[in-house]
Amino acid sequence: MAEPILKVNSVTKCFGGLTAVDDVSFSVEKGEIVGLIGPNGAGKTTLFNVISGYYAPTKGNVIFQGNDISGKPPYDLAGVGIGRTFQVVKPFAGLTVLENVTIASFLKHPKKADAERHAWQVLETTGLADRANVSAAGLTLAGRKRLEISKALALEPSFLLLDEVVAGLNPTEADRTVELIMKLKAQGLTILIVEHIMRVIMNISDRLVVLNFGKKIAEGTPSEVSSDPHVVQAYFGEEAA
Amino acid sequence: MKNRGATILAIIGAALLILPLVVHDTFVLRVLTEGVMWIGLAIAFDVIAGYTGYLNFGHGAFFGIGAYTIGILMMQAHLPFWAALPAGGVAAGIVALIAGIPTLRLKGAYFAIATWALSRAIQQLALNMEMTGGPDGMRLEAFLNPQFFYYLMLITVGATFAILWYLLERAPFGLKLKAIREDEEGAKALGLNPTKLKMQSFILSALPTGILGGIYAYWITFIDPSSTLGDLVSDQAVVMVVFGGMGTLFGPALGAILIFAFKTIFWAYLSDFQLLYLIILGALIAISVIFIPNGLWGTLVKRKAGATRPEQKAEPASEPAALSAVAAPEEGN
Amino acid sequence: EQRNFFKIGVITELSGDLVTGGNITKRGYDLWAQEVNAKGGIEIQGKKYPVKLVYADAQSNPAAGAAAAERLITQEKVDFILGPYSSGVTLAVAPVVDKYKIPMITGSAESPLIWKNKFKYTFGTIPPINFTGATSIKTLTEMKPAPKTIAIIGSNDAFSKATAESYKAAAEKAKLKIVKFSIVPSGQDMTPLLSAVRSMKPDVIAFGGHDEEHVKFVKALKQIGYTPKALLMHCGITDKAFIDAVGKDGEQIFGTTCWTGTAKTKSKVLWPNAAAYAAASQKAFNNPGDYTQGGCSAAGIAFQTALQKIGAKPGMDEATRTKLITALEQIDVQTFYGRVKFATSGEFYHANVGLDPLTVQIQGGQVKTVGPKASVEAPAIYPMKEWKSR
Amino acid sequence: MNLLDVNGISVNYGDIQALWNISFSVAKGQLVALIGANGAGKTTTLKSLCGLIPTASGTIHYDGKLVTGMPVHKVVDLGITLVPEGRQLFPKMTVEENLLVGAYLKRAHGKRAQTLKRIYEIFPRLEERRTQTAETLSGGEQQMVAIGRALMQDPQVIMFDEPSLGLAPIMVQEVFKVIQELHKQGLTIFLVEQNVHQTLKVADYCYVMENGRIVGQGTGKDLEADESIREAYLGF
Amino acid sequence: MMELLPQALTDGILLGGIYITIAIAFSLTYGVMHVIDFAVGEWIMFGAFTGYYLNKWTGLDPFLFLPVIFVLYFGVGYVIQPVIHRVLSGTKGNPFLMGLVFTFGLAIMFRGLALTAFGFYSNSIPSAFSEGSFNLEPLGLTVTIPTVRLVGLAYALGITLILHYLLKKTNFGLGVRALAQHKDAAGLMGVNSKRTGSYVYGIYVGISAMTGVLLGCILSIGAQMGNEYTIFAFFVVVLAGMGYLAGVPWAALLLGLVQSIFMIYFNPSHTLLAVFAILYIILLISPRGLFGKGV
Ligand SMILES: Nc1ncnc2c1ncn2[C@@H]1O[C@H](COP(=O)(O)OP(=O)(O)OP(=O)(O)O)[C@@H](O)[C@H]1O
Ligand SMILES: Nc1ncnc2c1ncn2[C@@H]1O[C@H](COP(=O)(O)OP(=O)(O)OP(=O)(O)O)[C@@H](O)[C@H]1O
Ligand SMILES: [Mg+2]
Ligand SMILES: [Mg+2]
Repeated sequence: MAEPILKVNSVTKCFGGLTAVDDVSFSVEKGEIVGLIGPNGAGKTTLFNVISGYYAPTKGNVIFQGNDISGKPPYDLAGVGIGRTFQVVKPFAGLTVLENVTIASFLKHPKKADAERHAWQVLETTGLADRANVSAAGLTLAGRKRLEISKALALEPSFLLLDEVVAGLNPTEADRTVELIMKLKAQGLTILIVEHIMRVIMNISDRLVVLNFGKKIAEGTPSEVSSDPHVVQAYFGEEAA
Repeated sequence: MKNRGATILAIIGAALLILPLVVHDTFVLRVLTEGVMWIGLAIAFDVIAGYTGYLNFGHGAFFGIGAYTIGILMMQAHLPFWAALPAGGVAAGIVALIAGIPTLRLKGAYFAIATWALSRAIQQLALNMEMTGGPDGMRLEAFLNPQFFYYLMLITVGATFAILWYLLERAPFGLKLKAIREDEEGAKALGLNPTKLKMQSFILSALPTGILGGIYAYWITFIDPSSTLGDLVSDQAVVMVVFGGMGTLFGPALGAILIFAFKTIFWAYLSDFQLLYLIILGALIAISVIFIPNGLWGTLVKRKAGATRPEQKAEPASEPAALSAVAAPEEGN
Repeated sequence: EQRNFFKIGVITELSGDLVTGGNITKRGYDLWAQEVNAKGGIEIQGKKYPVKLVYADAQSNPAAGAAAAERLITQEKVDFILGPYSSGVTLAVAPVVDKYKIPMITGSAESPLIWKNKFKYTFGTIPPINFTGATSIKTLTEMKPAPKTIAIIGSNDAFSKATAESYKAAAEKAKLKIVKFSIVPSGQDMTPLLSAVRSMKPDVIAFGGHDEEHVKFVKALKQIGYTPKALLMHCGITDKAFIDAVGKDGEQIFGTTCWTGTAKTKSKVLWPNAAAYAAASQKAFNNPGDYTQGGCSAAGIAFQTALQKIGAKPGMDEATRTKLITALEQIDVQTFYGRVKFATSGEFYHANVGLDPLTVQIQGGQVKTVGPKASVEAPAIYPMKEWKSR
Repeated sequence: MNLLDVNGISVNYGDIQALWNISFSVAKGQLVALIGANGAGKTTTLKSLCGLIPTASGTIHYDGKLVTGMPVHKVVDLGITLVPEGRQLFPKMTVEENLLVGAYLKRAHGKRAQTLKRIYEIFPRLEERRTQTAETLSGGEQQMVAIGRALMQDPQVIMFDEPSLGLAPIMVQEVFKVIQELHKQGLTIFLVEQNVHQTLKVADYCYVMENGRIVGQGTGKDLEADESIREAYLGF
Repeated sequence: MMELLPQALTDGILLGGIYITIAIAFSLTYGVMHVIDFAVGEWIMFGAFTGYYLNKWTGLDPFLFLPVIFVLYFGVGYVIQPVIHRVLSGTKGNPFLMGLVFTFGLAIMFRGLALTAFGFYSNSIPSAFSEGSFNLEPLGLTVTIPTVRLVGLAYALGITLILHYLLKKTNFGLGVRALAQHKDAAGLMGVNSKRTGSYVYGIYVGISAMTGVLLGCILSIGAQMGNEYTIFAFFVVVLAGMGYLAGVPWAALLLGLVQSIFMIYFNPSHTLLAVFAILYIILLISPRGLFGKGV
C-alpha cells in the first residue's frame, strides 16, 4: 500500500493540567473514510484542531502527504489540501451564503468571477444554491452545517475533516448528507469524520478510531470496534451492544 | 444598475472637476477642499474599521504623521512639496506596519483603545520633540492657491476612492477582509492569513491618510500637536463612517458629506448658536444610531438581490477538474 | 461695497478646548463694539459709522480659523478682523489675511512666534509673554528678605511653556537659583511633582498654565501643605472666576499682567480709565474683565484710532487698507488699557510694546498692583501666609 | 388538565413567517414531543412559548394563565423552563456557578444546596469539573450543565430543544434516561428531538411539524406505524 | 532623591485612588452591558456641578450630598438605560460599535448642554476635608497625606468592596453576571434583563456622579472636564481587563504610581508619554489586560 495520506504520531495536547489528547497515533490511507468516535470530551475536536493547525501538538507530530505539518498555521494547511468543518459552526454571519463560499474558493480561484462561479457549483452540489443570496445568519442549523461543508469543499481539498456535520439533522436530512459524503469519497477525497450518530458513522466509515479520555482505546473496522467490550462500555452503552 | 451608478459617479466627478472654472468664490473652494478631504479620511478609515472590523481610534495619528513628515521635510530638509508629499504617505504606512504587528493582535475594544493610546503617545512625542516644534507647532511656507489645493485634494481622494473601490469591491481582497471581520478563526481554515490581511488593510488605510495629512499641512500652513494629532480626525471619521454606513465606500463618503455640510452650514451661518451646535450634533449622532443602525447608505440602498444563479447549462463545460467529480450527476455513483 | 457701518470680522474660539479664552476674547470685542455703538459709532470726518461684528468660530482649530478668515473676507467682505485667542489659530489665520491684505489685530494671542514671522497685516495688543515675564520676577527679587531659590513649572502648551521659559530667563538674569524647571503635560494632576518641589524648599514657585490648571495647582500645593514665600502665576489669576474658584487660597498669589481694573490709565477714547472699563464690564458680564478681555477691547480702539487718523470709511479698498496698516504702525495712543504702540521691527514686530508690565497680587479678593514701583497700589504681602493658618 | 395550551400562534422574523397558526396542548405530567424537519419551526415554537420571541397572533396559556406577551423572566417564574438549543451556557462562569444561576429565582433559591446535590448525583462528571469554566467543556459536558441548570429552577415543565444533539450514544441513552426519570417523578416534559426513534418510544403524545405548521399528531405508537411519517422522519 | 520615595509612592497610590473612583463603575457597566460609555466623563462632570451648586445653595459640605447625588443620578441612569439597551440589542449593523457611537453622541451633547448651562469657567468645590492633611513626620517619614485624597481613596476602596460584594455574594450579582455573559440564557433563568440592566447602569451613573463631587473637591471642575476622565477611565478599565472588576484597583494604582514616579524621578513632560507607552506595551504583552481576565 502507498504511503498513508495522514499520519498522526504520538500526538499529545495538554491544556494546562488537562491532557485532552494523550499519545494518539493512527494513520489514514488515501481515499478512505476514517471515523473518529469516543465519548463527549474524549478529545476528538481537539485532535481535529491539532491536525488542521489550530493547535500545535504538545508532543508528537502530524505527517500529511509525507511532510511534517505540526505547528503550521491553518491557512497554510488549507493551501496544501486540508479542509475542515467546525463542530460549532462558523459562518460569516454578515455575509451571504454565496459570499461565504466564494471566500473559500479564492484559494484555488484567485479571480473573483472565477471564484464566484466555482462557489455556485459547490452550492449546487451541497444543495444550498437556492439560499445563495440569503444572509448566512438566517440559515437554520441544517443549512449552517451544509454551509460548513460547502466552505470546506470550495477549497478543493484532498483531505477533509468533518466534525459532527450530521448532528442535529433529521433523518432525511442526515441521509442527504451521508449521500454527499459518499459521493465525495467516490471522487477520491480522503475523509476523517467525527460523528455520534451510529447509523451514520457505522455505515460510511471504512475504519474507526476510538478515543476515550484522550487515549486511543481501539481501532478497526466498524464491526470489530462495535464488538470491542471496552468501546461498548465507554461509548455505546449496554443497549446498543 | 451598475451602469447607472457609474454614470452618476462620472457626472459627479466631471462636475467637481470643472467646478473651479465656474465658481470663483475662494471660500466655497476651501469648504469643498475640506469636504473632499473628509471623504478621503472617512473612506480610508473604513478600510480597517468597516471592512476589516477593527475600530481604529487613532486614525488621526496617521493624518498627523503625514502632516508632520511633510512639514519637517519641507521646512527643515528644504525638500520641495512634491518630493515631500509621498513621504507623508510612506511614513504613515511605515508606522502602520510597525504598530500594526503587535496592535492588530488585539480585538474589539482593546484594539480601539490601544490605538487610541498609541495616537496619544505620538501626540505626546510631538509635544516633546525639538524637530516638531513641540507645543508651538510648525509653520509651513504659505502657498495659498485655492485651485491648486482643491484639485490636489480632489485628485488624491478620487484616486484613493478608485483604488479602494477596485480592491474592496471588485477584487477578492474586500471579501477576504470581510471574512476576517466576521470570524478570524473560521477564516484561517479557508486559507486566509488574518495577520497578513489585517496588516495590508491597516497600511492601506494609513497611506492615503498620511498623504491627506501632508496636503493639509501645506494647505493650512500651520500644524501643531493638538490640531493634527488630537482626537478630531479620529472622532470625526468614526462619526462619519457610522452615520454613513460601515463596510461600504459610498456610505462613509455620504456620511462625510452630510456631517461636514451640517457642520459647515451651522458654523458659517448659525455661529451665534455655537453651543447649540454641540447639542444638536450630539443628539443627531445618538438618534441616527437608534434609528438607522445600518447607517444612511445601508438604509437608503437596500442590499440588492445579490448574485444571480448561473444558468444550469454553464455547468458541465466550464467546471474545474476537481469539482467536476463533486458535481457529477447521480449516475456517477 | 457701499455701507454706512463698519463690518468687522471676529475670529475666535467659541468651541473646542480653548472655549474659555475664546469667550473672554469675544467679550472684549463685544464690549468695545457696544460702547462704540452706544456713542453712535466711529466718527470719521464728522460722520458716525456704527460697527457690526460678524463672528466666526475657530473651534480651537487652525484649519477652522483659516476657513473663518476666508469666509469673513470673501463672503462677508469685512473691513478688518479682530483676531483669535490662541497663537496656533492666529498662525493659521495670519497668512490668509496677508494674502487678502485685510488688517487684523488680535487682542489676545501672546506667543512670541507670531511676531517672529513678521506678518504684515497682523497686529496684537497684548505684549508677547517674553516681553512681560521679567517684571514680576524683578518685583519678587526686591522683597525682603529677598528670595534666593525658585522652582518653575510650565504646562506643555505653547503659551504656558513660553511663560515658564520667560520666567526662567528672568530668574537666571536675576541670579535666582533655579532648583527645578519642569514642563508637564497639560491638564494633569501635579501633586507628585510638587512633592518633589517641596523637598527642595524653593522660596518662589512660578507656574505657567491655563485657568483650570491654575485651580488644580493651588489646590495641589495646599494639599501637600507647602507654602512657598511667593507663588507666581500669570494673568489668568486676575480673572474674577479664578478668585471665586479658589477663594481664600487665592490670597497673596502673584501674577503677571499688563492691566488690571485699577490700573492708573488715562484715555480720551471710549473709557476714561481702567476703572470705568471694569465698571462697564461688570455691568455687561457680571465680571470686571481681565487683561485678555481688556486687550481685546483695546484692539478695537487701536483700529478705531487708525481709521479716524486716515479718515477711512466703511467698505475700504485695498489702497485704504494699506494706508490703515501704515496708520496702525504709527499709532501711539493712550487707552483705558494703557499705551498702545506697535513695534515695527525686531522680534516683537507688530506686537504692542507700549505697555508696562505689572506685577499683581490677590489681596482681599482684589487684584492689586504691587510692582513695579511706579504703579504700586499696595505693598506686596511677603512671604505668603501659610495655607493652614488662613 | 392541560398545563400548556397553545392556541393559533403565528410568529414572524421580519418579513418571513416562521409559524402559521399553531395549536397544541400538553397535559400535566405528560411527556409530549415535537418532531419535524430542520427549519420546520420547532425552536421558534419553544422560544415563543417562553417569551423569548414575540408572537404575532394567538394565545398561550400556562396553568390557566395567559402568558403571551409576558417577558421571559416572568414566564419561567411560573415554573416552565427551556433547555435551549446549543446549550447557551454562561461561558466564563464555572460549572457550579452556571448551576447556581439556575436557582436565581426566589422559589428555587431556598432549595439550591439540595438540588445541586441531586444534580451531581445524576451527572457525576459535572462534580468532577465543577470549577472548570463552561466554555472549555466538551459538547456533551455542556449539555449536562444545561440540563442541570434547568433542573436547578425546580420547574414543573421542562422544554428540551434537541438535548441529544452531539452526544455520544452512551450519553444519549443517559439523557433519555434522565428525561424519563424526570417524567416519572411527575415533571411535565415537552421535548423537541431529531432522534425520532427514541423520542417516539418515550413520548406519551407527539406532534409533527412541517414548514411552520402542525401536520400530524398522535401517540408515539400511532406515528411509528404511520407510513408517511416513517418515510419523512425516520429515514428508511 | 531616595528620601522622596515614600512620598512618591503615597502620591501614586492616592492618585490611583482617584482613578479607581473613575473606573470601577465604568468597568461594571462594560462587563454587564458591553457598552463602552464615552459619556463617563460627562456623568462625572454633571455630578461635580450638581455638588457644586448644592453646596452653593445650602452651604453644606458637599460630602453630605453624596447619597442625594447618587440617588438622583441613579434615577437618570435607570431611565436612560433602555435606550442604550435598544441600541445594543439591535440586530442590524454592529451593535457594539453602535453603542460606542451612541454614547459618543451623548458625550458631545452633554458637553454642549454643560457649556450652555454652567458656562466655560473652571471652578472648585470647597469641603471641610479639603483643609487638613496627615503628616507622617512622627513616624520618621517625610510623607504628607492630604485628608481629602485619603477620603477619596477610602471612598474608592469602599465602592470597590461594595460592588465586589454585590456581584460575588448576592443573588442579584449572580443574575448580573449571568446577564453579562448570555442575555437570553439569563432570561431563561429568571433574570429580568431590562430591570437588572437599568439597575446596573443606574448604579454606574450614580457612582460616577458621586465621583465627580470628589474630583471637584480634590482637583477642579469645568464643563469640559469630562474628556480627560473618560480617557483615564478607558485606560484603567482596559489595563484591568475589560469588565474584570477585581483588576480595576490594581490597574488604577499602577497608573497612579507610574505617573507619580515618573513625575518625580524622570522628565515630567514625558509623564503621559510613559503612561500611554506602558498601557500600550502591557496590552501587547497581555491582550486582555494585566491579569488576562478581560472579556
Ligand atoms: N481550550 C481549552 N481549554 C481547556 N480545556 C479544553 C479546551 N478545549 C477542550 N478542552 C477540554 O478537552 C477535553 C476534550 O475536548 P474536545 O472538545 O476535544 O472533546 P470532543 O471529543 O470533541 O467532545 P464532543 O464529542 O463532546 O465534542 C474536554 O474535557 C474539554 O473540556
Ligand atoms: N433569527 C432568525 N431570523 C430569520 N429567520 C429565522 C431566524 N431564526 C429562524 N428563522 C427561520 O425560521 C424557520 C424556523 O426555524 P427554527 O429554528 O424554528 O427551526 P427548527 O425546526 O428548530 O430547525 P432545526 O431542527 O434545524 O433546529 C426557518 O426557516 C429559519 O430559517
Ligand atoms: Mg467535539
Ligand atoms: Mg431548532
